Amino acid sequence: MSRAGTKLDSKKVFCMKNILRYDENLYIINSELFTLTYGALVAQLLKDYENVEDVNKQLERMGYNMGIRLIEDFLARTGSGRCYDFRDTAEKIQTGFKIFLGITPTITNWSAAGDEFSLCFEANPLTEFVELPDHCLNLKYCNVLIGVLRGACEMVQMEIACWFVQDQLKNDNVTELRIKFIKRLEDAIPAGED
Amino acid sequence: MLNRVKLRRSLAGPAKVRINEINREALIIEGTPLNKLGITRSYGKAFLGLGRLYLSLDSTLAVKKQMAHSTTQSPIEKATLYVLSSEAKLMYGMLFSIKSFVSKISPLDPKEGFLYYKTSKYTLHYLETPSGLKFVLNTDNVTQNARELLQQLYREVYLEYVVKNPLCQLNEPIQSELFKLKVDELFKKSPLFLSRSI
Amino acid sequence: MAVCVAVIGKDNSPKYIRCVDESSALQFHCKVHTSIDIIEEKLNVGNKAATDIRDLYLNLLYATEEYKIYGYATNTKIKFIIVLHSSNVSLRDNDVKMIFKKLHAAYSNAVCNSFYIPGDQLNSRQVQSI
Amino acid sequence: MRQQIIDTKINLHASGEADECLFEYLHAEMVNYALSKSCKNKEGEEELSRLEWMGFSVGYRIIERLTREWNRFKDELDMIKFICTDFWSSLYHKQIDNLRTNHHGVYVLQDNSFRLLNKVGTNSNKQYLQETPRLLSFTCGLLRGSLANLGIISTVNAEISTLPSCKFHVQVQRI
Repeated sequence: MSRAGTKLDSKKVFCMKNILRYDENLYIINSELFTLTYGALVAQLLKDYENVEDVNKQLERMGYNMGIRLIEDFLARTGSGRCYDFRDTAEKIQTGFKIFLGITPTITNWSAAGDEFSLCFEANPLTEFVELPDHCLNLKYCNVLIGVLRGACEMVQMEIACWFVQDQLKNDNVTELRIKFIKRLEDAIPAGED
Repeated sequence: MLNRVKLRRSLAGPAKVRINEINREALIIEGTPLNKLGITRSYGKAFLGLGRLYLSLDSTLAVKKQMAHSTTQSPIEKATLYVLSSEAKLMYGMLFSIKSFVSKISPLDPKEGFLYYKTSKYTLHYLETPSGLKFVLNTDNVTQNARELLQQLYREVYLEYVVKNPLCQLNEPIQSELFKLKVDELFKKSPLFLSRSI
Repeated sequence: MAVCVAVIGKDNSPKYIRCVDESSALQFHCKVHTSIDIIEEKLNVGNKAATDIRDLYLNLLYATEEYKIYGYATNTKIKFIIVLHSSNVSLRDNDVKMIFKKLHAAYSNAVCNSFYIPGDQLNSRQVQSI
Repeated sequence: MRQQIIDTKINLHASGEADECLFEYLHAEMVNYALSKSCKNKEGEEELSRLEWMGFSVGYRIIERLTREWNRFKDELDMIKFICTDFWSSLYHKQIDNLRTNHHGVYVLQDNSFRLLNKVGTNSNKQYLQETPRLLSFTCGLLRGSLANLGIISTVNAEISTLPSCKFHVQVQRI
């Protein structure tokens, strides 16, 4: 094969405009792009950090950063106002999952004080193809979700804590995410206001 | 809360709003004129301070989470965003005070907070998202219902070109040129602007 | 039902072979290896002459008295091979094709597991479920 | 066995579909991460290899799925065309606007409004031009990975002259 000219023909090979073909798979594939990208990220983190705990922490941190942007997206799309109470918050979080991940987790196991509840996932696009290898049993694959929730709630002046109770990747029946209300954050006082 | 706003130095510029003017016709909070709410004179006074304070700022401000557009004279030419730290702080203080004032005099938890106030010279429209972003738009008194426009600004411009721009940090002043451009576009195609320029 | 299923990688090394009857596994390994050559041949012909086999399904590769062997190759040069009993007449061509499609789907799901490094042996539960 | 085919399909829908914006946010975070890991290194070059590698890994896997219902490709050009049309529109909602080649293994794919760039800037200003390579590195890897799985070993570079358009130079390595 001759490699005569690396100079390009100026002539266009194709005009792409008229071959457009959208199919119904498009959005599913888009979702796969996200799923796979997340998978690649987790794999990269496992390579970069020796300690699985550090990977979990890093995922949470990245989730937090995504959360503070996602909340704006959520508010702009839904036009929703402030939450009346924590139950309202729970429903809004549920809506958020519906919008962004296309899943509707069930809200269960309210604590008596009404400051703690669980979200149960039957399925989760994040883990769609994932099978955890044996050496990563401490890995919290979906830890990014925890970060997202923490970041998003913090932006609407709410401090929460959340953690995984059950995880399908570890052969539990459902994935259960526990969310606890910690406190209301006060409106920030103007910077430099003395 | 009101004493949070301090005039640290006298600002140059006209202070044309008088206390009786405010009491008579200005300051509408959530559609209710102040005097109907039984607001006392002292509150009015406080607002005079605020009004004057704000009137002297004829430019647009953006600090931290704040954006303001001055459309008092020629709507778009002035819609530039920049940081003026001392003025911005004062502005923030004023909005903060009005907000807490409104929530205090409201019998129920106000859903939307304060929407706009009006003086004899200009109207200030205000939109605050639950995440604490504040959008401020100054218009003349003819313009009504700028709220939808502010929401559009949030939804179609801020979200798209700031939140979704990975190079924009949310806790820094917005520097994106594209954002500026889109703000400009949005306002130019807005019916509020078109109806004024005909 | 199929008596043997094999997944062959890009470099023609077997990635996964499973036989119904483990005792005769060696025999099937041989058959699978022979069929790789046939697949290669088919693919090459497709490249040179314009008589292209555009379909991923390669049909019956060859038949012996005892077995029928079917092949399938993906765009990414992964080959799937299925061995059937000759006596098995209940599975028609279309059925075999369906099995391949399903195998392909399972394979691509396995590849999408971010913990799977392409080229390694397959040991995904999903593939094994077939 | 047939039963199972149906099963996987149902599963696919039940497991939900991530909204497209998630990818953008995630991508932004990955860029940040890649940059944070490389600050020890002053060179602006090594720093993006992580991103490129993640892209490669995604491309390698996703092409397996995207070509599943696709007939066998005739030749290299056929594959590149596939990348420009179906592949690109699946991932980035639009096709490549312009493809040029010298017919000797160099392909230039031009996207006039690349999804990861069109929120960043316009051609009227040069702002952020410096920072953009980091936003393209992932996609370079994605292209390289996809082509690699199709059997084309290549190097991919990105070039930006005016936002939000960009060009990907694919240089095929002949053995």
